[in-house]
Amino acid sequence: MPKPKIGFYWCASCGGCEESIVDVAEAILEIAELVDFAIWPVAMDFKRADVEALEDGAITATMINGAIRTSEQEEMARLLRRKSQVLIAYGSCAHTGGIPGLANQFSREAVMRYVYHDCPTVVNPQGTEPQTEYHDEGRVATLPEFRDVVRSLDQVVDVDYYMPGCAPNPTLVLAAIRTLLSGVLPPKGSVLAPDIALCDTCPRIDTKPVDLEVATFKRTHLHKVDPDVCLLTQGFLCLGPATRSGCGERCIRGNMPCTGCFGPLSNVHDHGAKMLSAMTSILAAEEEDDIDKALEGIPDPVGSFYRYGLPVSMLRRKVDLPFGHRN
Amino acid sequence: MDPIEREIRYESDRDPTFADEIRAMPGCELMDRCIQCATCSGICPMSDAMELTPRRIIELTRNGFKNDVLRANTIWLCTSCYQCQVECPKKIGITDIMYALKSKAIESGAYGKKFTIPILAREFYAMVKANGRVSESRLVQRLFMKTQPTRFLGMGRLGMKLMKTGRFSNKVERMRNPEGLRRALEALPTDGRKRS
Amino acid sequence: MPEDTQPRILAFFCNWCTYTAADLAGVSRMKYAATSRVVRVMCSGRIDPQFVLSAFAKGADGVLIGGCHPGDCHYISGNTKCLRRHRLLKRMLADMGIEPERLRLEWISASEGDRVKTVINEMTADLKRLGPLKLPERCVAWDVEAIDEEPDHAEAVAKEAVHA
Amino acid sequence: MMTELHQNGQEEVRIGYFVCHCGTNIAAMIDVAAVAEYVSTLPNVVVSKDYRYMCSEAGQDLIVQDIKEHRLNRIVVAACSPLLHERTFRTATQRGGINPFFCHMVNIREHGSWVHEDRAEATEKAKALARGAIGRVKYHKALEKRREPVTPAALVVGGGIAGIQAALTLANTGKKVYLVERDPTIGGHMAKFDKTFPTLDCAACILTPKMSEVYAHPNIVLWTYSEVEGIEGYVGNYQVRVRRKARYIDEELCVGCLDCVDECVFKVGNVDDEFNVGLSKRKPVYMPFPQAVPKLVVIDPVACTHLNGGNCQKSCVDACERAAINFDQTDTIEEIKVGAVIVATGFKTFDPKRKPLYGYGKYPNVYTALEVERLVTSCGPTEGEVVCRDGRTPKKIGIVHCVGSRDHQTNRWCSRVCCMYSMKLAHLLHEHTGAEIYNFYIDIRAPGKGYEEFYERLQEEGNHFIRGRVAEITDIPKVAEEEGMLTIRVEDSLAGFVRRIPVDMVVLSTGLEPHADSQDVRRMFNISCSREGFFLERHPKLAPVSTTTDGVYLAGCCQGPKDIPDTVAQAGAAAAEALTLLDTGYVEMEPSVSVVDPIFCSGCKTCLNLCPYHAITRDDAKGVAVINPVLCKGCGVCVAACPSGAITQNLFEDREIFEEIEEVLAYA
Amino acid sequence: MRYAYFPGCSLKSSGRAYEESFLAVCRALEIGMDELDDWNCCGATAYMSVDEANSHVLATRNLALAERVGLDVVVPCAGCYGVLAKSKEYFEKYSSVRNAVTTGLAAGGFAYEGRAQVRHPLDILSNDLPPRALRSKVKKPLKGLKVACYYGCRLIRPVSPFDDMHDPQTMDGLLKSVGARMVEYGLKGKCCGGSLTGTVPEAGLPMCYDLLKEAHRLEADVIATACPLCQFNLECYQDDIAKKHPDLKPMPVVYFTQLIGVAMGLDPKDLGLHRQIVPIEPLLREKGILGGEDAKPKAKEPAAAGGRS
Repeated sequence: MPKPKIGFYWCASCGGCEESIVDVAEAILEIAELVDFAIWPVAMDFKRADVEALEDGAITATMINGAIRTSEQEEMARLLRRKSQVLIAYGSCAHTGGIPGLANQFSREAVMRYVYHDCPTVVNPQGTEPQTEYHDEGRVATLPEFRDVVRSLDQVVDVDYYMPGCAPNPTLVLAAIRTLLSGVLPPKGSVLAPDIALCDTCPRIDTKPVDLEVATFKRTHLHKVDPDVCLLTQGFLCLGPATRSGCGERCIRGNMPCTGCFGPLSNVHDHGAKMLSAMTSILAAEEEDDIDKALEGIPDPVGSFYRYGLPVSMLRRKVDLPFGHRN
Repeated sequence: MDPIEREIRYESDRDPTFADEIRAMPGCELMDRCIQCATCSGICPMSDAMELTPRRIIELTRNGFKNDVLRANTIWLCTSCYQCQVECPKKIGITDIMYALKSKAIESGAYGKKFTIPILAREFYAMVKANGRVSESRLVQRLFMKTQPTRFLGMGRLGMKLMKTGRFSNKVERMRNPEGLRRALEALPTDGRKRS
Repeated sequence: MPEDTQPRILAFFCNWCTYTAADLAGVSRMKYAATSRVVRVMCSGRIDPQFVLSAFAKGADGVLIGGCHPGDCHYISGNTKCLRRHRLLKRMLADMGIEPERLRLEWISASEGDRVKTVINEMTADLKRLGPLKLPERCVAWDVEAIDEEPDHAEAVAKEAVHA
Repeated sequence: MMTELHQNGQEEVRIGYFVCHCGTNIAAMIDVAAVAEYVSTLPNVVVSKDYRYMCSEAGQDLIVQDIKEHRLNRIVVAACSPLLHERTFRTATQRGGINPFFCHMVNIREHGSWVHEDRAEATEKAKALARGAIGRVKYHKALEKRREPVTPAALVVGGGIAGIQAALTLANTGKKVYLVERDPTIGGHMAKFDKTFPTLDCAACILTPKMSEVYAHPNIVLWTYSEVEGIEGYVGNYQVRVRRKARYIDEELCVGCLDCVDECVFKVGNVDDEFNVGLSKRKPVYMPFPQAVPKLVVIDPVACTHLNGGNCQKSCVDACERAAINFDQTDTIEEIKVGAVIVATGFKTFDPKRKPLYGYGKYPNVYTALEVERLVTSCGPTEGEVVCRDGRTPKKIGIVHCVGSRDHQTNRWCSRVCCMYSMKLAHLLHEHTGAEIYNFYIDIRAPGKGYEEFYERLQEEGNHFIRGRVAEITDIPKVAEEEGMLTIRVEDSLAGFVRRIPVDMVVLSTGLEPHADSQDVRRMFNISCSREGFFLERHPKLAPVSTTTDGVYLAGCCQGPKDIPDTVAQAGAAAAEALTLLDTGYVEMEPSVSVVDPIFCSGCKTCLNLCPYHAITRDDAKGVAVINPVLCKGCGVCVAACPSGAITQNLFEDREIFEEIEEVLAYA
Repeated sequence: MRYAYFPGCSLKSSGRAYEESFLAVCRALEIGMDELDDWNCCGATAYMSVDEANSHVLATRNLALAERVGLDVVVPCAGCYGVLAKSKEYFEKYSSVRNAVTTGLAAGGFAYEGRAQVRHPLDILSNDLPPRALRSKVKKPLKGLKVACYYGCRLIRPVSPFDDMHDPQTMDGLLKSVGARMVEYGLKGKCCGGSLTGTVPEAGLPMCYDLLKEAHRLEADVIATACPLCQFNLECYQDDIAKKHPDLKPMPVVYFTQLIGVAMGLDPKDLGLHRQIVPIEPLLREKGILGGEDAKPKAKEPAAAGGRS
């Protein structure tokens, strides 16, 4: 019986998810034994034509990481959807839009202007910007289109499972691959991580007082962080209470507050709004101006609460940004 | 006995817009809250000499009896001491209403030829328009000439004393350049009201 | 649909104070714009910021939260929690391009029926000036971009959505 | 998207929608037929009809029949405010055979037809609200009203006529009553009155029997010179802390013989006698008034030399054969459990110093009405002989109505009783002194039974009634007759001219206003108060003696100015309302409490400190939060804050509210 | 301490003594008073009856001048003070007044945003001076002088930002701190008849008579006022009133600033004492306040700047 085919592909991503697969260390050999790789651009030289040559559903499972920003990424996502039985949104970018999703706060022009003109380190006297077509003596070079909106994978194609995390940690990756290969699949649409928040397994939970109250939110780079005491109790914005566990509390063990990369629990409709509600409710301040003073420690609520999930939030994008035109 | 005049008022005696005109003036908008409690008449120092007490003036004004209101001497005896406005339990601007009625009376000329108070007001107005300031002595002279020449002669003794103590000067008080003020005072639309 | 021109306000009223005040406004036959849709909650502290975002996402042009005056809360301090959430939510919405007039928090006690009338009329006027938010239509337009087959279709829908 | 909404099991949802005409109240402004027609097209809707009076028997029967006939398992009624008839329609739903909480109300009258002027828009709004309700109601679960036992005892705060009447009515039904009064004696303001209008029967004759009945009543625990310090708990289960101020007298031993008062070092009173409103002095050890209940003396720590650290031979101690005086007594705190509270804290009179033009405090012969009550009563400081402060017996007296009332500078409201007690005082003063009495009024308000007749009687007695609000009282004479007199300048608005009336004595009929500490009292009992500061009843017509807080009732002038007949009637009503609570023995609590789902709770402790009722604790073994349903009041604060969405509030679940939002806005 | 100073028309003629004494007292207390450049008449009680909207423009122009020099404006004459204070309040309270004033002033090249405050000498001497500043300057306390302080209407009505509307005490307080004894003057806030004493004397003069009679009844030596119109009515018509009420004895009527000046030992000439119709100097000399030994004119102090127009 031919070995099942596995595919990896990356869209608007930083490559961290690709590395996390290799992080399983020697176990990669065990996987290599069991499967064939149909496509893995970062590691193997597969071309798009090779994938198109396969019949539909030839690939047992494809893990796509990275958000969808360009037309090419949309095409590849649709192509791999057709070609795969199981499509997994791998990592925060594919799962909830990830860090690239934060660009939904800026218009396409603003992004272009900054990257190709205003950025202090860019030297671009001619002011060239990427064009979708370029003619040079009869020859035409094309580039994919740079869309206005960053979207998560499931906003473009139908997704079977989600592997949360920025990037997902090796233990969960291995567990996922083994369950996939075992053929006993969880219900469609499941998030392949425990449906319980970090505090459940956080080593510092006992240092968290019963009469929890935050006087004012503090920035981690301005204060000394006590390595033993619950970070939220110290006044740092730790989003552990509102984020799925399964990551092994690696940030907290690194003495930094959780930033919510594993995404919301299943009962939550909008991760950012829920985090905001939880974190502000426990403030000690009662009057309006005291509350505002205590919240000065959260200068950028969108950045803090939608760090990995702006595209899948209810508002999705800064509402007054222009869209729908060709460059 | 004087010849019988009808005292009854028909609705046609009412001026329908009169109340609204007064109500539109700043300070006069709360007229309708009046419960006719008569505190204003009680506190008004001049009410013992008034043909219509302030309370009746408010009642007649809000019902539009323009002629009755403007013919009475009440509005002229009001020295704008504001006691009624301060004591009114319903915070009605009674003194502001009296001022509004005075300007209505001057506008419609509803007063006797020789009646001193409106004449003083118009003389005052004219002098401010001309010089931007008022010269008291000249104002008093012009007033008495126009209304009660005999009384002016009687004031002679007082006049002498004032002159001796330097409190009566014939100098015309005038602004350096009343131009700016004159333009300011003409800027507002007079909406047809006579400003004589 | 006459509905289009009128802004739509989703109002979360606390049962003990603002909802009762709105009833009082009704009993006193006060008149105000028919633009508000009231969702009753037991306390303004029950209003989850997710409800506010959901209201905007599902097409509301404005959200009004009504609660008891500080010190009057039937549950002692529910309104204080509401105020804490509101202060940061207001800032976050501003960062997401939603004008401040679209989310309003008002403390209205059970005897202030006229306040309900004034606030709703004021908010209706503000929202008429700002124009409709139309978030559902914008979302559709944002996703249309992905369907490559008919680019001009994408443009048409986008235009229509925004300038409707 | 990826969140799974918990479907409500597989049971098919069959909704019945009923929109009410409410006569023309709704139908006049909302096209109810069109709404019913539209709703019939919505999913899960089996029955959709409009009816003229849904809350009538026939309307309710309609629901019952339709449930049976069409096997309905959800009911939506679009009519008036749920605060009014939610209970009615839930009972009807239950009579139809399904759980009452499968019924949901939509408010299209108070929030709809009554407040909108555009029929089309009001109808659109009704359709949108209907669609929201239809969406929401499918998630409703079967719930049971929780029953909590009720402590069969009541607390009555305030020992005036209102508190006395309420306490007696309750105690006579066998219930235990704690009556707490701030002053050393009960009786309140009424004890200070001589006669009462309109029948002129003597206040003491009708009050003192009730006071002694209270003292003797086996079911009433009477705590005077005491104040409520704190109250915790909820309807049926209030824990109350009462501070019993030290009397420095042993209540068991003292028999009120007043020997100690006679022997006190102060031969003459050294402080103002509060009971006689300052007209006379009293000693540091005193009995408020002869018929005081309880019949005990009390030592005033402020006035007593010994208690102020001075040295005094304490002749009072020697004088008391029963050694009842005990200077070491300290305040004690009593803890009691009660099921209901009746707040009857009464009123205070307006301080006429706030109207300086009336000259109270500047001219000696200007009195307040309460002072005159004490002057004319036989057991008053002057034994009923009306003598002014400057010694003269008044021959002409002016009574000024509406002092402080109907006045935007001070109190905007009419205090309702001043016209009547002014007439009563006019009668008594005329009777005692034969003086000529002038009443200066704005409007004579004599609405009660026998009140107009009393007014007629006063007129026939020759009292002058001058319609005009007194602006100013002065002692500066303008004409000879005004020498040495107080002149009242007023416009006799019926005659149409201003008059100056010289009088010997002026009585200021001061209005009624809330106590200075009414805000603190209101916060303690968690009730709200109107803009003026009077406590707010739940509904002026439908629930005039209860408050928005279950188990707390109002009686007497603390709810608004009223005369004694109304106060006694209201006290009886408050007692009856409290009785229904105490007698049923249990109270049905709304099931809208919150519940933690241990599967999703990460034990993150966010919710624990948010609950003002300390209803949430953490089970450290399992590492999850647990809500005590008895303490939970169902505010939902923890639900909105729970970062995992692990807490749900019955009747206000997240999925229900999200669905309502989506459907209301999906309409158009 | 520096203020803009609005004299008003009366202080340049019948009320010159008020201006002289006020400026003398301010100089002695080192309070800077810069007369508003090219001020205009406030409109008093007359202008308002003719043209209500423009009366506010007229009054507020002076406030615009004060705003231009960035100082609060001090208005000694109670009449002018009442008009300016009321215009300022109605400017803030009524949009119709605000629009009229803004358009009117703009046409005249002026602008007023409501920053300049309207103050009165009684206010700044009672509240702005350091506590013992006035008392320390007293050389001749007014011992034995019984004063009836008369406030009149416009100082305390319809707006009364610095004193109690029903029982004003600032003038009493100031004169008490310079040694005078006060009488309980019940009519301190009653009207003096205003312009009626001139236009309708049979209605106006009885008002003055009541005030004078009450002062005599309380055995006051002098009535102190803060308004040139009240001073004129009470002092100059005493002869007319005496025709109808022969029992009326002469009663000196002065400005409170004159009394303060006397207590500070300033030159009577600078205080305009010589401008009295009913003389005050004999009374003061009799009380030993204007001392016998320096009854002769003292060596002239440096010519008093300003004030003398």
